[in-house]
Amino acid sequence: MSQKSEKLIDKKGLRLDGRKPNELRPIKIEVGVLSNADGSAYIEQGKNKILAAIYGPKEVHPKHLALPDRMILRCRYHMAPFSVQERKSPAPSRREIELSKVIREALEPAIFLEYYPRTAIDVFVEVLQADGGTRCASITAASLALADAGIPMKDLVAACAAGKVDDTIVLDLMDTEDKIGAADVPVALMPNLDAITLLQMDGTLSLEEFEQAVNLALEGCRKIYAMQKEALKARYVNVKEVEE
Amino acid sequence: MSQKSEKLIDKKGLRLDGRKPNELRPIKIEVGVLSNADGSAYIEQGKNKILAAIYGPKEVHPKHLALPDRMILRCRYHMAPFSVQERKSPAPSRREIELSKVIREALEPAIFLEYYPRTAIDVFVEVLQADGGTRCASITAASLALADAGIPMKDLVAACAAGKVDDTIVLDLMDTEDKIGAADVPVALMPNLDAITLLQMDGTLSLEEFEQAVNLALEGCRKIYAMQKEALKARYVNVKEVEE
Amino acid sequence: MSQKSEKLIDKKGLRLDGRKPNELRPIKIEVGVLSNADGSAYIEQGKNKILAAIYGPKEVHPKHLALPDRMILRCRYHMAPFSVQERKSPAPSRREIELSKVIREALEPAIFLEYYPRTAIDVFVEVLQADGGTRCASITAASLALADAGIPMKDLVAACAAGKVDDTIVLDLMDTEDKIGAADVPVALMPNLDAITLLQMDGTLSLEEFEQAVNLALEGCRKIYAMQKEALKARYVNVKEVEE
Amino acid sequence: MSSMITRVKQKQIAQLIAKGKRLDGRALTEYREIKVEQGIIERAEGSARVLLGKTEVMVGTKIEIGQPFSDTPNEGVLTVNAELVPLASPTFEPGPPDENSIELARVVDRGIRESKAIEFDKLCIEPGKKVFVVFVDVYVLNHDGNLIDASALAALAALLNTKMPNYEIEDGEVKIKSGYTPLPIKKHPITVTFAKINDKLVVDPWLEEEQVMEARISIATEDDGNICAIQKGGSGYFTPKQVLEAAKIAKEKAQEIRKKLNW
Amino acid sequence: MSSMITRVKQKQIAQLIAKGKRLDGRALTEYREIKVEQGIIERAEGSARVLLGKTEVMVGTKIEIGQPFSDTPNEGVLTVNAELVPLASPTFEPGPPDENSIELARVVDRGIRESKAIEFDKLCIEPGKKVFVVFVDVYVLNHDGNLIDASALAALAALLNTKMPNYEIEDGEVKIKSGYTPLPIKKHPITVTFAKINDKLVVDPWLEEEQVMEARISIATEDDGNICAIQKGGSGYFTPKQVLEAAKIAKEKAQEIRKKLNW
Amino acid sequence: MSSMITRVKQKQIAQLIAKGKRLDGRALTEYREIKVEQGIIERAEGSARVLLGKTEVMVGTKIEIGQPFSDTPNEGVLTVNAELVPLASPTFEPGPPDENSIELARVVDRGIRESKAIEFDKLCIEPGKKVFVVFVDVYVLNHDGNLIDASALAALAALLNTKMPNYEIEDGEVKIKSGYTPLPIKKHPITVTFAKINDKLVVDPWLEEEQVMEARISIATEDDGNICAIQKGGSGYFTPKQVLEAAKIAKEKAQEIRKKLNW
Repeated sequence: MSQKSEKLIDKKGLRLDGRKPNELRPIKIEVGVLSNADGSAYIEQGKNKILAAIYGPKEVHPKHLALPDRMILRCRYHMAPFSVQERKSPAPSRREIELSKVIREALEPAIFLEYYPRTAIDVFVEVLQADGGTRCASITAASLALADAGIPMKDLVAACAAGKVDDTIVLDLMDTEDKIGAADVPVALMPNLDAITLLQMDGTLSLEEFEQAVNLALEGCRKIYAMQKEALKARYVNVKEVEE
Repeated sequence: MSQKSEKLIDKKGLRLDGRKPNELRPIKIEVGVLSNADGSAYIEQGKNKILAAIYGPKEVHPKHLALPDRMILRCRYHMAPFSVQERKSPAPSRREIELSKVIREALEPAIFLEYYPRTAIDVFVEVLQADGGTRCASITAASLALADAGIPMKDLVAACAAGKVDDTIVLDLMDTEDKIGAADVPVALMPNLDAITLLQMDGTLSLEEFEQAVNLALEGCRKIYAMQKEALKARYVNVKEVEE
Repeated sequence: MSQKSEKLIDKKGLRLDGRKPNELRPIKIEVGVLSNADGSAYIEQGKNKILAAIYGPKEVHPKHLALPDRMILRCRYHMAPFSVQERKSPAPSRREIELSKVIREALEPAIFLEYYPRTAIDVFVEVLQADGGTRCASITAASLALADAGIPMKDLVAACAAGKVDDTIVLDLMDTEDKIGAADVPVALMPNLDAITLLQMDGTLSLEEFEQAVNLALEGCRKIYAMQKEALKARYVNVKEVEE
Repeated sequence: MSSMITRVKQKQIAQLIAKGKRLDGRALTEYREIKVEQGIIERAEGSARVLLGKTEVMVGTKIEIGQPFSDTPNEGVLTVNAELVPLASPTFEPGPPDENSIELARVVDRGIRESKAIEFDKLCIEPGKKVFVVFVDVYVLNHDGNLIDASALAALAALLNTKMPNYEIEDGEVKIKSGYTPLPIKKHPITVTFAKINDKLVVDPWLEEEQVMEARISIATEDDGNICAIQKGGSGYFTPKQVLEAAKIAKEKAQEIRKKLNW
Repeated sequence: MSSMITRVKQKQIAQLIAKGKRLDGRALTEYREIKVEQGIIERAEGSARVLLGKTEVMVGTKIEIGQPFSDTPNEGVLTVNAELVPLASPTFEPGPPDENSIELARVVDRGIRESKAIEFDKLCIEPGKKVFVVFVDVYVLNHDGNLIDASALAALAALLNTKMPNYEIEDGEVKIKSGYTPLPIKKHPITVTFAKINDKLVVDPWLEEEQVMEARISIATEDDGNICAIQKGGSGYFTPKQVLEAAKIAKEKAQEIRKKLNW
Repeated sequence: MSSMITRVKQKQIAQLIAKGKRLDGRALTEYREIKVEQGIIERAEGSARVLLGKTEVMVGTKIEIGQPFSDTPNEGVLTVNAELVPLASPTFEPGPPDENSIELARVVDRGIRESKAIEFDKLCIEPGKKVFVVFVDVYVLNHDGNLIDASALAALAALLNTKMPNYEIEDGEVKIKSGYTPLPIKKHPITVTFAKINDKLVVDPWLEEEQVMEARISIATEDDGNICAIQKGGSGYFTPKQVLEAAKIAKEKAQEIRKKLNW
């Protein structure tokens, strides 16, 4: 986050890509896209293109890592070398390791972990193209992949960032807004439980601005939640059609 | 493989080191050269100097990697840092990892793997000096080391490359021919079974040239096979002499 | 070790920091400084600042590494990135790996390893600031940490280097003397058993000089031994006061 | 699938092949359906996605300015990397490249390099000092068999879709200008892989066939039918006759694929 | 401690907190005793040791000359690293940084970076070529809970204690001169961490509280009360109301700490 | 060998030594047969193979042009590496160097470096910028005990066999010319290792003696008898008297070896 002279909001109050401050980018979600995974989902949000897959529940190796009273959730967030402007080494960066952890902790509250003791679930996220807000889009997709895998869940997790660019609180920052805007607040929500499962912030916000940003992000999460449910419905219809 | 203006075949049809096109380099083979290994062999082929050692059959750790119905063959092809013109880092390169795999797959068809279920055999190859064709010489030596270790085998594996330099199909390419010639076709053969267990190619060959090259390489393999049997015989005589 | 023109001993026979040749640097030792470790000690020797901690005896993982008749001693000597002039990468260097080994082998003779078969003890040494002679100071501290952890021991191990600077045999070399002096001889001693458990040397010494250096180092070890016992006594008094 | 059902199925696959048939109804030398999409990752200099039946591979290319190798000071550099990312198969694990992904990358590399598909001399900016480096990243997204052919095809499709930045040299410094030039590609090497099952050769093995195959051979041929790369894999063997037969079929199938894709 | 005693104690901690009390007698928003020592490592350009109850963290800073990032050619570089060295806790293992130490380093980094605590433009020696690189090494020596607040505080204390070498440029080469200048610090970001236990928020959780907490939230605020960094952790959640409540308390507690330390 | 036979044999070794005898018939201060071959790897700048009984070590040297260390701008650089390759012993494992191979490399390095065996100032090409870097790669091919002495001897033999390329400086660039100059070696440090078994010292322990030894001490001496490096190893101890006795014997044995090899 660093403030530069570039204008991110024009005179009409519109953003670089023509969106209004409280508008989401175009989102496309598909569930059940990979034949090998136990569950999978694909999301496009702006130019973000992200795949999430679930393998499990399965046995834990080595065995002494298994937990007697709950399932272990593991998560790997990973970016393709060609997903960003300068080629990224395929070895996990410190950023990817941190994001793997916060994404896992954003999904954990949604899962009935105690249903499958001594097992593990793997969440694999691959960012094929990155355009700002990949952690949120990853959570949105991974939560659908978990549902597709039939993992018992308390609710879906929907995620979306809000932030501040040019003194305006805006929803769903794209790459340029993320990089030269004043603040970014990614949030993940289980809408039915009003439970925030991911919250980070960088940049600078007053308490009042922070409250506005959180509320706008929560609104975004709820809109995305509706799209998640649509995508799941489409998947079931598809499956049914194939089976018939 | 890249074609350059250097002449690799002179007017008399002889190669840089004076060999005829279908002539092998001088080969020296010795079996049973290391006291600690369960089996070992040493080969010099041109300026190649290569040691192969076998350890096993032995227990597999961790145990869940063992196979209930067969032995596991493991192979490490490794080059000494001083074996090549520019010092090679001792950490395994991608090339060494690929060659370890293809050498293992060239040896596997020769071994009665089902005789020792739940065990493993290690094949360790150390290239002390490299001069082109090390993968073939490694297979030739490793197959003798397996025999020296008393591993039950269907046949020995003999290996040799053929290729194309200056529009001529030649046998057993040395380093310079390998680097600036037009094509290289390494082949491994179990002569008694007429079974090709390794085949690779790089460069460019027409279908007809390819057929010629394969046939020439197979001829080379058969000559090397004769030398392998001589070396084994010499080893048994030696052992007998020592024991008497 | 490289001899340069700098004078390390002045006309009065005093060293750069004003010490006489056979004089130790100021030493401060404290036992039981960390609440989580099973035993711990802190030493300042000149500008060296070193922490040692003991965890164990504890179970060995994986189990097949445990020894049926004795305890395993493990040791990690590690330097903080800010402990030396140029920032040190936190990954263990080859020097740190060697020192971890010699420190472990300097401590092992002092421990009744057979008292706790199938277990392991970890010795962790962190050099917070380095000023020459860290391996000796680490042994002095680690041996106290072992005692603090209640590990049964034959004797404490006290360690100190001697060496040669400007043709003079001197005790307890500091960083500059170590780097530009003529020789360095670190020694570790179990004083009650007259047993040398660490001995290394680099530089150049005649046999006679070597004998002098070893004897001076042993004298230094005995002085440090007295301080170790004081520090242990202070710890017990402290503990008693706390408990009363 | 339980291992008993697996074994019954494997037996069935092998028995069918002995009769010249395959479980999924294909002829022995028939490919699964091939779909190629190009230009799907805008961030990359080139990209393509290939579907070979259910096998799915994505390739992205990146172009950077770097140093040439000392023995080819006038040529650009090619770097091929393959990732068997764990979402593609229950048998893939996170971590540094293993022997399978390294072999895959090197086989794809060999086909492109040995056929001289890229005109490397046109990638030189300043001889001995600055050249374009082409990174080809193979990303396997779903593994249903025959990763080699799918990856080689996706790599070629991505290269054909790759654009190099325009530049000029000003005061000895390289300045990137606006606009792009297509990466100069002059050959179209196509790799055809055979599995040996029950002593017969089948083209484009899917996953269940790979699980029963004795050995594998991959043969890359150029537009003119010349062979430019071969890789045998697996723990079985081929007879000399099988090898020559495979080479002939590989040449034909590659021509078919080139024709279908208009390359 | 046996796991049964542990469970009894954990239950007790949770029950007390429900009543607004804590096992160690603190109020819910009360910190443990904070001790800060600066300048303890002479070899380092700056250093500090922070005790937060029994939690002990040492930070050393190093300054080297290096290259700026290409997108900020006129600014110095900050590199934060954290080591959870195994002498600090039976749960820390030797080896490369794991996700916990990486998260710790990145959260400490974020507080300093986002608040623009360091005047990075004053660390530029030659635009685009040479700048001062500030290494902040966080060294956890004893882990009794709330490593984030202790580490962030120790990092700030060490930076306030850091001196940059004086230099001049002679014939295009940087010459280090004698004497030092303090590192220019203009903000004092303070991070305040909350644990959620039994649906209540408690400030500065110690180890036993961390073992029962459902989730954790860390909020860094600047001298003027603005928020500059947040990190939620743990496998539980917060309600929107709790988040806003935490932000308000974090601002107050940070001011208290700044006042106590005269920053 | 079963562990019971091993134990009986180990007891026997220890009891014999108490009587001043060794299982293989040697006197306590007698070396096994030493064979040294030089110049066996043409690709290397220098090479040697040493047999110490059945222990076999090969050393190759490589010379490259590189940068000097900043504190010795006028001196060449020495880098010693040791590989305990798994074909040499059932106890060696593939993988990055472990503590044993690192210690071996560092002990070999210390003997060469501390004796100033190589005239490093003659390896300087351009002060502060370009010097020759000497890589000494120790390759253990068969491990039958006393790797330190065999490796140190092989390293010295390889260095004595090493040739540096001739060069001239043209327009500030180093040009390699034809012809070679021997690497300038002025000292012949020889390392002598003792095992302590049953409280006695034996020289050049073989593998079975190493398995029963309490401790190990290696002492390198120069041509003039001065000591230049020492390393104690193993989990036992030495008395001060034993240490001084070992130093005296090491000096004598090293002279014997130098004489035998005409160095």
